[in-house]
Amino acid sequence: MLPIILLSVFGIALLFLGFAKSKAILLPATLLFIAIAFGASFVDWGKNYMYFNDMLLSTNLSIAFTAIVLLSAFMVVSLSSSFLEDESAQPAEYYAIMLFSLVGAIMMISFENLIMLFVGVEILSVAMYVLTGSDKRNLRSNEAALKYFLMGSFATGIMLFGLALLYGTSGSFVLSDLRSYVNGGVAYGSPLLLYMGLLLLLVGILFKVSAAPFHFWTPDVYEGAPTLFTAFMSTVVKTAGFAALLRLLSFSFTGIYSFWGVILMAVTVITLVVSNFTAVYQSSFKRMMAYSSISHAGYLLIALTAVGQQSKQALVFYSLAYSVATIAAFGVLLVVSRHQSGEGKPTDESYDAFNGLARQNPLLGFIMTVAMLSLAGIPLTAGFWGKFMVFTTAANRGIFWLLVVAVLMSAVSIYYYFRVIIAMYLRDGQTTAIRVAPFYRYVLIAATILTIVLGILPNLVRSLV
Amino acid sequence: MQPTQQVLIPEVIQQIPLNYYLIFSTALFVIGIIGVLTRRNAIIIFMSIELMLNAVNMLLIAFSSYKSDPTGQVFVFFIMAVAAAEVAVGLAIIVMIYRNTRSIDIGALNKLKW
Amino acid sequence: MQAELLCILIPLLPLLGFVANGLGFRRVPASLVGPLAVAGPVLSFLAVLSLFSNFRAGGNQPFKALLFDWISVADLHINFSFQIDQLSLIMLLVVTGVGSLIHLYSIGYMKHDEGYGKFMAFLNLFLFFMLLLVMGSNYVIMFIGWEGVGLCSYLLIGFWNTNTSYNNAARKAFVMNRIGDLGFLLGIFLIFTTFGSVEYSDVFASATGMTIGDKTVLAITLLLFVGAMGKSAQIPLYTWLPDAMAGPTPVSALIHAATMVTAGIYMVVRSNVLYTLSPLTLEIMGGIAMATALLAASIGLLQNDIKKVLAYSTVSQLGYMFLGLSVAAYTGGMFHVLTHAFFKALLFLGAGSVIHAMSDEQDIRNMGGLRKYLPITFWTFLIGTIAISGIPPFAGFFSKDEILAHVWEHNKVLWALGVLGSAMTSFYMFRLLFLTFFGEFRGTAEQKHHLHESPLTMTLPLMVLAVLSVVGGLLNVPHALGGHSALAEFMAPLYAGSQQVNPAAFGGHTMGASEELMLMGISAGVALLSAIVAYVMYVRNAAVPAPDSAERSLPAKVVYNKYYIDEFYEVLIVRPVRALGDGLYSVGEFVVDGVVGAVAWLVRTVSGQLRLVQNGSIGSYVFAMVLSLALIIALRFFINWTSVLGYLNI
Amino acid sequence: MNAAYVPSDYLPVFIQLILALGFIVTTMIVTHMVGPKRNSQKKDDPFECGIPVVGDARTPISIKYFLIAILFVLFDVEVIFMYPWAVNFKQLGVTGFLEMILFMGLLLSGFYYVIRKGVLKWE
Repeated sequence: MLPIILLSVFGIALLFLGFAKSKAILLPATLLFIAIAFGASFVDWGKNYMYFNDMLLSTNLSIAFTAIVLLSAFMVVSLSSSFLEDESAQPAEYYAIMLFSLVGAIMMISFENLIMLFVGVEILSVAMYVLTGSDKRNLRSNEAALKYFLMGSFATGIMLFGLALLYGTSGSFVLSDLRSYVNGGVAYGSPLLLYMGLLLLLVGILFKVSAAPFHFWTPDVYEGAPTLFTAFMSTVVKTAGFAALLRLLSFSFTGIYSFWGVILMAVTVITLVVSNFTAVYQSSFKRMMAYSSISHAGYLLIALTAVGQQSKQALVFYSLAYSVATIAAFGVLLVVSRHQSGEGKPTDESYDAFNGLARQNPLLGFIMTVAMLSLAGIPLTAGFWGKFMVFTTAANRGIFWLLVVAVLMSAVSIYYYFRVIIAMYLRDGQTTAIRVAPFYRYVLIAATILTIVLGILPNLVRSLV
Repeated sequence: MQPTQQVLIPEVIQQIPLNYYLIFSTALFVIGIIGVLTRRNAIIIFMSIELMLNAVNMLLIAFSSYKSDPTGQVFVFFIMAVAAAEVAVGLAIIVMIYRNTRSIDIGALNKLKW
Repeated sequence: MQAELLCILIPLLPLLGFVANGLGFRRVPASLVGPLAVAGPVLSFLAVLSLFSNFRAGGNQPFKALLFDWISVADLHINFSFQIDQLSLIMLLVVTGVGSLIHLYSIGYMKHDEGYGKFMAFLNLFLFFMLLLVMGSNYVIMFIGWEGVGLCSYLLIGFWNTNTSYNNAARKAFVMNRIGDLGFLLGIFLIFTTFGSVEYSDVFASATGMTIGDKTVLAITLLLFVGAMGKSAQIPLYTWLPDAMAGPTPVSALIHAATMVTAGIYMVVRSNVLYTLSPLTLEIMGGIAMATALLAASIGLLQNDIKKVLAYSTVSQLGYMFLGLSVAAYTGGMFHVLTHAFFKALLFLGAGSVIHAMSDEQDIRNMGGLRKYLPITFWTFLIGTIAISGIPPFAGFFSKDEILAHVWEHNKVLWALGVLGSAMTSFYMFRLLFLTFFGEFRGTAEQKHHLHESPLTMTLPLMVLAVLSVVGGLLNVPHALGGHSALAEFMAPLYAGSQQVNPAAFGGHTMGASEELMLMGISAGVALLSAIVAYVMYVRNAAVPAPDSAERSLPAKVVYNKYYIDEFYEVLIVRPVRALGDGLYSVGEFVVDGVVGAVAWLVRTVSGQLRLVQNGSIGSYVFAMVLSLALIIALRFFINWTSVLGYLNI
Repeated sequence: MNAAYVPSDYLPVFIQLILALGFIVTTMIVTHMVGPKRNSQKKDDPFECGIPVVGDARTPISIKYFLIAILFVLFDVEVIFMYPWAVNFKQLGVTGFLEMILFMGLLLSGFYYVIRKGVLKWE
């Protein structure tokens, strides 16, 4: 649990570092902080410890998710060099908020008590509301922030009501108590309250991970938010949300699988179908990525639907593969759109922005291509194994019809992922050579290499979990 | 349930049946939802959400009393603190929007769509 | 140990070539690109040869080279290992051997192209994936190779990416392949759940304990066959292959004739135990294969694009291969894969040489008389044509005959249809040959001036392949002709499992040598007759197919021609066949593509409608959320789901 | 013990409700009745030092007000954590005291940050 403490302290420290004359120190400091927290998260490796009066539980699984979240954050932060050029931005605050939100994410990942789940969700969400609206003069950013905020609080309310009902029926917020309550048959209280409570709680978290039909905020918010924070949201929040769902469902509520299994299946199917179909029509790359993020929530949900020992590893692997590829894609989008505004063109986040990109910028083209291939699940990229493992969980459970839907939808997804590749390689555009800062480039290259290496040697991650 | 805790909670509270609280809170919660659904003013929507949260608080305290278990009340503290943080951020966002558009009508905010 | 090292080297060498040329694109000097790219395939060919001789010396013992534990999650274990046995060795020989020749050819063919280095790199990458496909010891590695070759094929078809229609062809190929891949993927999952493993040895070992006609095996084999349909261009997923001719000619030769498209046949032969367990699948396969073979052949009769003719011929020959598999003549299918790789690669490369000489002209109506200008190309093309037509003693005769003989035992009607197809094959191939190389030159003066024989890097592969096309048939000379079916003997251990589950399907030859000789005589005679008809029509009468703009009525010189046989032929055969061909062509183009197009349209329309739900208003979003919540509650608490769950098998 | 409430038990609540409402209503009515009323057009106009009205009555309020209000909400609410702490002060002992010091320290660092940001500068 060291990372929680460290990140909180580092966050406060960053706030005060912001008063320093030179802003240049902020980025390396933040990266250093995250790296330290990353290292510190492995202190508890191999042990199952309870922390903070049994409020949090550290297991290898939680550490793996923590590591993914921290890695994603590290990569996103390292893509943030443009902050320092923009005068109206307040980098110290942004970085501090990101660190605080990571605390929330880690709480969601390793909660043992539902109070911690709630506090974690809120820390993460409130931080995201702020970051979404951080482009204060931009009406789209404003609108996105308000939408996210209102709908997010609404979802929080629903989740809280569920928590209250669970408490009312079981008399405890502790996961192991809930587990024995669920498994011991319904000793006292009412099963209706239990079911309603679980349902509402699920809806609250499903909202956060943007599963349909609770996904409506996602495209608008992702589109309106500054691209960097979109990358942050679509990776960190999603990973943490799924870790929380996994912990809840695979530990406490396995006893009533018959209740939530079918709900989750329905949600999965709706998520997959709606997101993949809608993504086809998008003309904005950023908005497509929002739908892509929803669709990946769908694939991740498959592993939850078929919950079992294998789901854990599948979820870890998939989250990692998805996060790395998504950040690489957003990283390229950031460079390209900044380059355009640098040239005095209006910022364009549609597919057209990538037209002819690969001619003058083979490296960026290659990075984007690998990211898209991974998201589409083409072999020898990490995304393929992610999908493969997730699908295997479903096959193991014998949920074949779900598998068929998922496989069909992944075929649809090829269409919109390949549009980017086609635009980059086959269309004509006036994109000139883009100068990319060395560190930025290294991060993108590292993400690409990670994607390919995991595609060739997927067992690397497994040996970690 | 430990007997020592039972002393902490006055028995008189338990004289109103728990179901009443349940129904009352649910009603309050649903009123909040309806408020969110029907209003167009961002502040009022936000107030409705606060109403939902308070319905939850109410429910938690009732359960807590009936189970003679203080955890529920502790949770209420957390909810209140977090709600305060939400209020702060929410108001800031609403003020920001008002400054930019001179309106807090959510109906006008649909530039992001499709 | 040494064998394992060889196993690693075989796919690794082309990959290294890809890395060198791919990363060094525009940096590697042009003179080095070729040697770099050819070195990989040639060296792996040598490695394969050494592996093969070891294998023969070691008494044909199949072995598995376990490289590492690839992925193991809970009860999912997949090894990265290579299966070396008779089947993979044959495929390896074909892939690396023919692959090396085509790489060599590409140096001459693509040298002046702007993207020369990129092209060679992609070609190397393709070879890498293809080697993975055939060497892998489990379905997952096969699938990875399967997807990988699809991707490379996509990249190479769209290689001249400035042309929009080429891009569309590339996308069409990819989409159709994906449809097939989905079936394959689902099949793999079903295999995994049924047998608990995806390793060939485990799967086939447990499959031998099953009964014939098992429902699960039926589903598995059908799903796998859907994959094969996509990759090996069978009805209804065949229309991508003719369009794929947009790619450079060496690509057509390597990917769309010799190697990738035969992956489906390889997969079926590999899974022969499963297919033998499911006779129904084999029946379906037989029907589809026959229909494909006839349809493609009849379309080929009227094509005027030199590469299109060859493409339809490939589809049709693939149909023959599946036809062989469907009657459990697995060796026959593989044998045809082998010989087809030789002569079809030869024909494509020859066509490439012609196109090269004609300054990128592909219409045979503008060719003619090239015999004098391109002697080597002509002679090798002639050999290829004879081989594919099934005229003894060239390679195609033996392999096609083996298939037809098995079909005869199985079903006489299918055999008759097969012979009909074979007649059409012979006709359109000779028509192609005569129109291209005989008669007067019909192109422009400029083209005529430019005509030249191709350089040695291009003609050398032609000559090697020509030799192989002549003698390739000797690998498996049937007993009836005094041979001893060497290939069949060699491959027999592969079918041990099949024989165990269904001895009846491997009853051995029941027909006598005289019956077999008669069949051979008939098919060879028919092929020869078609060739003669083609000769009469296109050389003696010098008929030239009408340009596209002319009306479809018969050209005057054909109507007034004095040969009774021609008129007879016109009225009784050409017209119906032409009508049939046109009709079938439209079926292919409009129905299949229409269905694909309709699905795409549907997706887009649904997408367009769905996105309108996202109307930007918070109120409606929240309303949708509350509504779905209410729906869930209503469905969950007011409907009894126990029965539904039971139905869904959960 | 668990005898249910009878309606008469709600009487005190009801009476308090009526009293509260009654007080508000009474004051509103009384103020209207007690004061003299002289209406004229001039008087009903918005009036500002004899200068004719310009612009909107709702002048933009300085953002400072909002900031301070928001900060008040934030810091004010933290008090709720001190009640249970104070009640259990003895049982929690030194550890509890240190923990509260840590908590207050965090709050104060936030306060210091606010001051450094110049939010409370009243210019």
